[in-house]
Amino acid sequence: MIEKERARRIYQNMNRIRCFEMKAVSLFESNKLRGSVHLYVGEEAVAATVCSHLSDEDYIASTHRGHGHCIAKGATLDGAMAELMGKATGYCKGRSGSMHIADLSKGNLGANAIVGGGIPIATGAALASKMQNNGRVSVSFFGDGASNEGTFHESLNLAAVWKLPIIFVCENNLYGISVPAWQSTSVKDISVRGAAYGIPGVTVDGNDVEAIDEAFHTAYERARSGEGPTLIECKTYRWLGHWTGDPQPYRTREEVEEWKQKCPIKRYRSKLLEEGLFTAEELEQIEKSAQEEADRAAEFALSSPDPDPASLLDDVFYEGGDAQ
Amino acid sequence: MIEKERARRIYQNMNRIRCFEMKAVSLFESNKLRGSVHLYVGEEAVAATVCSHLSDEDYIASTHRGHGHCIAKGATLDGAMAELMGKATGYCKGRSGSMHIADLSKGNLGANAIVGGGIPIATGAALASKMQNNGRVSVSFFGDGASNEGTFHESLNLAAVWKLPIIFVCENNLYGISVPAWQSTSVKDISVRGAAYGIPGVTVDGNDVEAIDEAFHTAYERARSGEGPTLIECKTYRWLGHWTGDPQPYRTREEVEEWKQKCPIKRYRSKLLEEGLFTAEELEQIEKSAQEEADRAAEFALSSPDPDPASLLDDVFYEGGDAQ
Amino acid sequence: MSIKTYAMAIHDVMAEEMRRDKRVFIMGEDVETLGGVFGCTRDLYKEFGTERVRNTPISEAGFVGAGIGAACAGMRPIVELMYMDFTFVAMDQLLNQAAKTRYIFGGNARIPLVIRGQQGIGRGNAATHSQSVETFFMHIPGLKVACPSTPADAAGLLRTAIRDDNPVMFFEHKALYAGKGEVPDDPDFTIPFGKADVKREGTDVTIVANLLYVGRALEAADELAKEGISAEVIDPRTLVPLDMSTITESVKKTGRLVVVHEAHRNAGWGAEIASQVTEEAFPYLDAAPLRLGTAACPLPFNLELENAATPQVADIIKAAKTVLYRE
Amino acid sequence: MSIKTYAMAIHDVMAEEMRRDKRVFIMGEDVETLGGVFGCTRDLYKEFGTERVRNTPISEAGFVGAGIGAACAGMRPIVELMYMDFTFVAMDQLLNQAAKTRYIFGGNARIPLVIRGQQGIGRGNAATHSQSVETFFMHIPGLKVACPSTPADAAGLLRTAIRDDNPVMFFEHKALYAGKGEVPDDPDFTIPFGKADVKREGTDVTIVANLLYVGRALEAADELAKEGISAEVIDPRTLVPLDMSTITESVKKTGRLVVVHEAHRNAGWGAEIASQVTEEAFPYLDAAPLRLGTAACPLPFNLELENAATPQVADIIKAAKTVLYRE
Ligand SMILES: Cc1ncc(C[n+]2csc(CCOP(=O)(O)OP(=O)(O)O)c2C)c(N)n1
Ligand SMILES: Cc1ncc(C[n+]2csc(CCOP(=O)(O)OP(=O)(O)O)c2C)c(N)n1
Ligand SMILES: [Mg+2]
Ligand SMILES: [Mg+2]
Repeated sequence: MIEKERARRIYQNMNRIRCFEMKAVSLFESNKLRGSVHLYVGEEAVAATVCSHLSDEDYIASTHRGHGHCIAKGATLDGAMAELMGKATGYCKGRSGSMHIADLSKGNLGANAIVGGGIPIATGAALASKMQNNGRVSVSFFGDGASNEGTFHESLNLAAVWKLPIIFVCENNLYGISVPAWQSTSVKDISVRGAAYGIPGVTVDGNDVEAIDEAFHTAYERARSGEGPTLIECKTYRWLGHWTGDPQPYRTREEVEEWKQKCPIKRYRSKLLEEGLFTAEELEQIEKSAQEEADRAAEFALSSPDPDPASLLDDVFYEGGDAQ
Repeated sequence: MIEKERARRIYQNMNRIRCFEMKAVSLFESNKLRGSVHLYVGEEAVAATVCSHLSDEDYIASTHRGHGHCIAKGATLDGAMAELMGKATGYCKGRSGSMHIADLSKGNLGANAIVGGGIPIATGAALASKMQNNGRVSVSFFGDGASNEGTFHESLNLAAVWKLPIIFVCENNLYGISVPAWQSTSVKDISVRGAAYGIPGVTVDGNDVEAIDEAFHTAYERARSGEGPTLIECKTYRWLGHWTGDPQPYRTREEVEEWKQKCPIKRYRSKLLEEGLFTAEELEQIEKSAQEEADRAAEFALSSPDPDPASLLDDVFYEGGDAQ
Repeated sequence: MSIKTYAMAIHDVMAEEMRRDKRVFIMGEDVETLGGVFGCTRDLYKEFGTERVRNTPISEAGFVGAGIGAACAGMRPIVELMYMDFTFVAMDQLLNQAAKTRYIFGGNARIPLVIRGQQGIGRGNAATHSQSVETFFMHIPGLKVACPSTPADAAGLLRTAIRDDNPVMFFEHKALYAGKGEVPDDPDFTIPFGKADVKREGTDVTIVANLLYVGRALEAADELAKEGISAEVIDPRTLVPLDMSTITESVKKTGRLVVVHEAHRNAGWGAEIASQVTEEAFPYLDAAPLRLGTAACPLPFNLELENAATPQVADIIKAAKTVLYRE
Repeated sequence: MSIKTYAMAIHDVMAEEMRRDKRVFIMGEDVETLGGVFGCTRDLYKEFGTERVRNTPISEAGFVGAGIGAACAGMRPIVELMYMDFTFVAMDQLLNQAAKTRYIFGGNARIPLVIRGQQGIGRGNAATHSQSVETFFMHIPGLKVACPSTPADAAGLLRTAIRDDNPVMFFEHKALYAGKGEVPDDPDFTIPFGKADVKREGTDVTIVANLLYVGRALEAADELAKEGISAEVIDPRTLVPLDMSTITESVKKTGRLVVVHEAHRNAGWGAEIASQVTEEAFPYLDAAPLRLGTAACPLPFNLELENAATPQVADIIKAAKTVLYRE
């Protein structure tokens, strides 16, 4: 059983992510928000549970589907929503949008719009932690589709030979856009690929907070004790289209409905009530405040200014000298 | 036991490769030959045995260490040596040298100076064979070091999901230049990586013709019958430096000596005599004519003209129209 | 003639060529049931099956390389890259393998391979999904480079690309897909590579542009006309081979050159054109050629910033006036 | 001052900087016991251990990306690429990740990362191991680009690169490694980026060259002097940032420009220099700027062909005379 404070954080973050994303959808649909926005709805258990183990000093590298990781790793919904809307008050001053959102101050090395692009970067952060012997751990999130990119292979091998403190978390939501995993990925359980690097590989139900928690706990301890990386595959499902307006010819309505029945938030809610860790009122309070926070974030973002076009060429390079 | 004619071809080709390479070394040392020349001495059993199964219609894609594959796949020593010397009579008109030597007329898709660069190309040739349903098989040769490149991963996954008629032959000579496999490669037996693609992976003694033959035979049948790829790892050893003049600080003289005792040619020679398949005289004849062929090739190359500088811009593009 | 969108023109040529030649096939991410993220392969799998309209794993180096191998082995693959920015993950297969194979094999290989996909701004895709990367493929020899700006050019150039026995990089533009235009119905309609298109004749200044910027250059020319300035607008259509003579002749006539592209200005292909024109028509030049291109920063997500980063019609007008000393 | 080879200058600066700052470390293929294929890290592992002089698997995208991550997390990695041609297998990590991260993170990241290695002709390495690829990194913004032509420049620029808080592409040349020259002993000797070096003053023609071609340009200048032609030779030393004012001022004085580099001529960085000079100094130009670079074919193995493909001293002389109308 997960400790109460962490359980609260997990449940809070799942709800914050869900509310944030549904808000983003409605802003998109009313043309207040544009661009490529990849939604995490249905997969919240993974980010919320994994990040509940991490401190601000630990690193994550995320994906094109990055809001969930960003929020769970400590972002405010205000800054995140403002970034999605390209506002000056966003985490990246409106330059990154949804696909590249990052908050380095919380150890988030960024969403990454290049599939597989963030895996080597997370690996490098883990290398730094090992060399600095500072006990920090890195988590590399990526999808089932990404596990077929060369960077996946190169990074897992590097991390394994160097015994780096990193956990590779594959969010297998059964599709890469329209391509079902069976059509693109030569193994049913991506976790078996751990064997190719001599590291543990484990598959868990990615909609089950406690299953993720257990697997991640083991991997985290392994990483911290210098034994090296672990590959954890979380089987889950993306409820919404790959993009807003995706006609989704590649899957049936029934399949989607079935997975909605497996809602990770509802599921954990029942669990928490069952365990008697929280009362229904407490949980409703959490849900309500998540919703309020998302509403406020939308207002914040809507009322925020655009970046000044005169700032266009700022920050291409750091202008200071040697940082030492 | 291997059929007599194929056994002869294997023994011949091992000797042809050895004599060719030793000749190249001596030409290099007398400044008649320049550039990057990566020698295959000690590893001849792999190319000779694998290619003994292939017809001119089957494809191979080779590596920077490509003379052995080129010769075993049917190249004349004349054309190969002329190419190493950059002569107009070489397989590639002197443009490729050792590192990119190719002979498409024999199904050799080329040496490839980019480590891992040829693996996707061999995979594509296999895709063509499958689509054309012509029964051809592809072989992708690569080293232990190359098995850590992203292209290895992407190609094996592609070949597995598409069930392509291809055999991936990893020549594990224990080093990638100076880096021992244990330092760069997260698994002891690279063949275990087959599991990451749901395909068979097998490790054999790469200095043992019959062991290679058996594994390759199975893989070849599997490929031909539409069941898809196999990964075969051949453990072997490079006798000479990675380049001529390599100081080899990364390995001991003893280690090299030990492996020279395991000479694949001597070993197969004993085997053939033991089995009574050939007489000593017959084998000596094969050895002698290999040597003569190499000597003649050197003369041929030495007396061949350089390409005409006026041809510099020829062949960048094919100038004809639609090939149909 | 039929009226088609740019996307449909591409779609139809692929279908026609696949009907004509069974060696032609398509592979790429999401090309099957989804019909490609931009719809260029919509429903093709229904007619041609999923062997010839083949979904790939997300493994660009792998399947670009597979395209090379398949081309060497007698097929004529069309490889779709969802965004041409993803050439970066397949760069070795493109620049070291596809581009060089024929030459370094002594001419003993033909690689009838088309790598096509879209690039550019227009959908708020930000830094890694909005780049214009055609210049790279001009710098390293061995690949042909086509950049259609209209539905007809898309059709004619794509058919030429598919029938060419060399590797062709085919750059579409996301913001052009929905645009409509007339496309010849002739199933053999091709546009030869290396033949620039004079989109508008003029006498005062030559404007060279490609892809999205052909339209913007034409808009600028309309505005300039109102002020009595006659601009000639040229679309090179292919950068390799490059029809310099049409451009140079034009500048000999006008004495002034502006090149505008969405690729970054710095070391972009405009510099090559400007340099060649200067070399070949120096005595005719009344002003230094000017180049416009994307600013020296990654493309920002925010739309105002994106506009500030990329050349606008007003910038083209201003550049034209500058070379005419009318400012 | 000490006399050092170019390779030793690089070696020593890395050693000194690793002593000075424990965040600095080296990773790359064969950098440990072998000391790098070109000897630049020889024996460094003995002093600094194999954690800080770290052999990598042959996984360039992986370890270049790891360099980015390590830099974000407080280290200052020096990543050696054995050949800069191998940037192609790591291009996404270089151009989409390293180059863009700071900007798209709203300035909230620093990436003190040096990617160094050698390129160019000189060892018969043929098409995939002899290219000069610096132009690519000038086109996509976000990376600094240094190209030292002497041991002192190698030392001074590399120290600047290591101390810079931005990603730097550091291009060495294989044919320069054995060359010797004076190098200051000052452990803080740096050469600022963005400051061209006038290697030789002259009044008749400006020749801009980098890496191996600085020496060839100087040879050409010697020959030209014999014929009474006074050539000014300028090495830009860094392409990003680029010291255009030194070049433009020179051309304002001489009225003539030749740019010569080993990168392919077509869409090479010489076009950018020629274009900028034309834009900024048009009234001063007495002739069209000329550019020399490698021909539009892959680099052939055969030495005579390689020579035919690359600019020779005689070609530089000829170009200088052409812009002086002395031919
Ligand atoms: C290198 C690269 N190739 C392709 C794409 C286009 N693309 C964006 S998301 C996506 C699917 C990714 O699938 P997966 O890794 O399973 O993540 P999911 O979207 O399912 O979360 C693709 C193909 C990309 N962004 N980068
Ligand atoms: C992409 C790439 N990286 C690095 C190199 C440099 N290189 C040439 S051979 C070699 C070692 C290859 O090792 P392995 O694959 O084991 O083959 P072997 O040389 O042992 O036969 C390396 C690193 C290269 N040619 N290409
Ligand atoms: Mg997925
Ligand atoms: Mg090896």
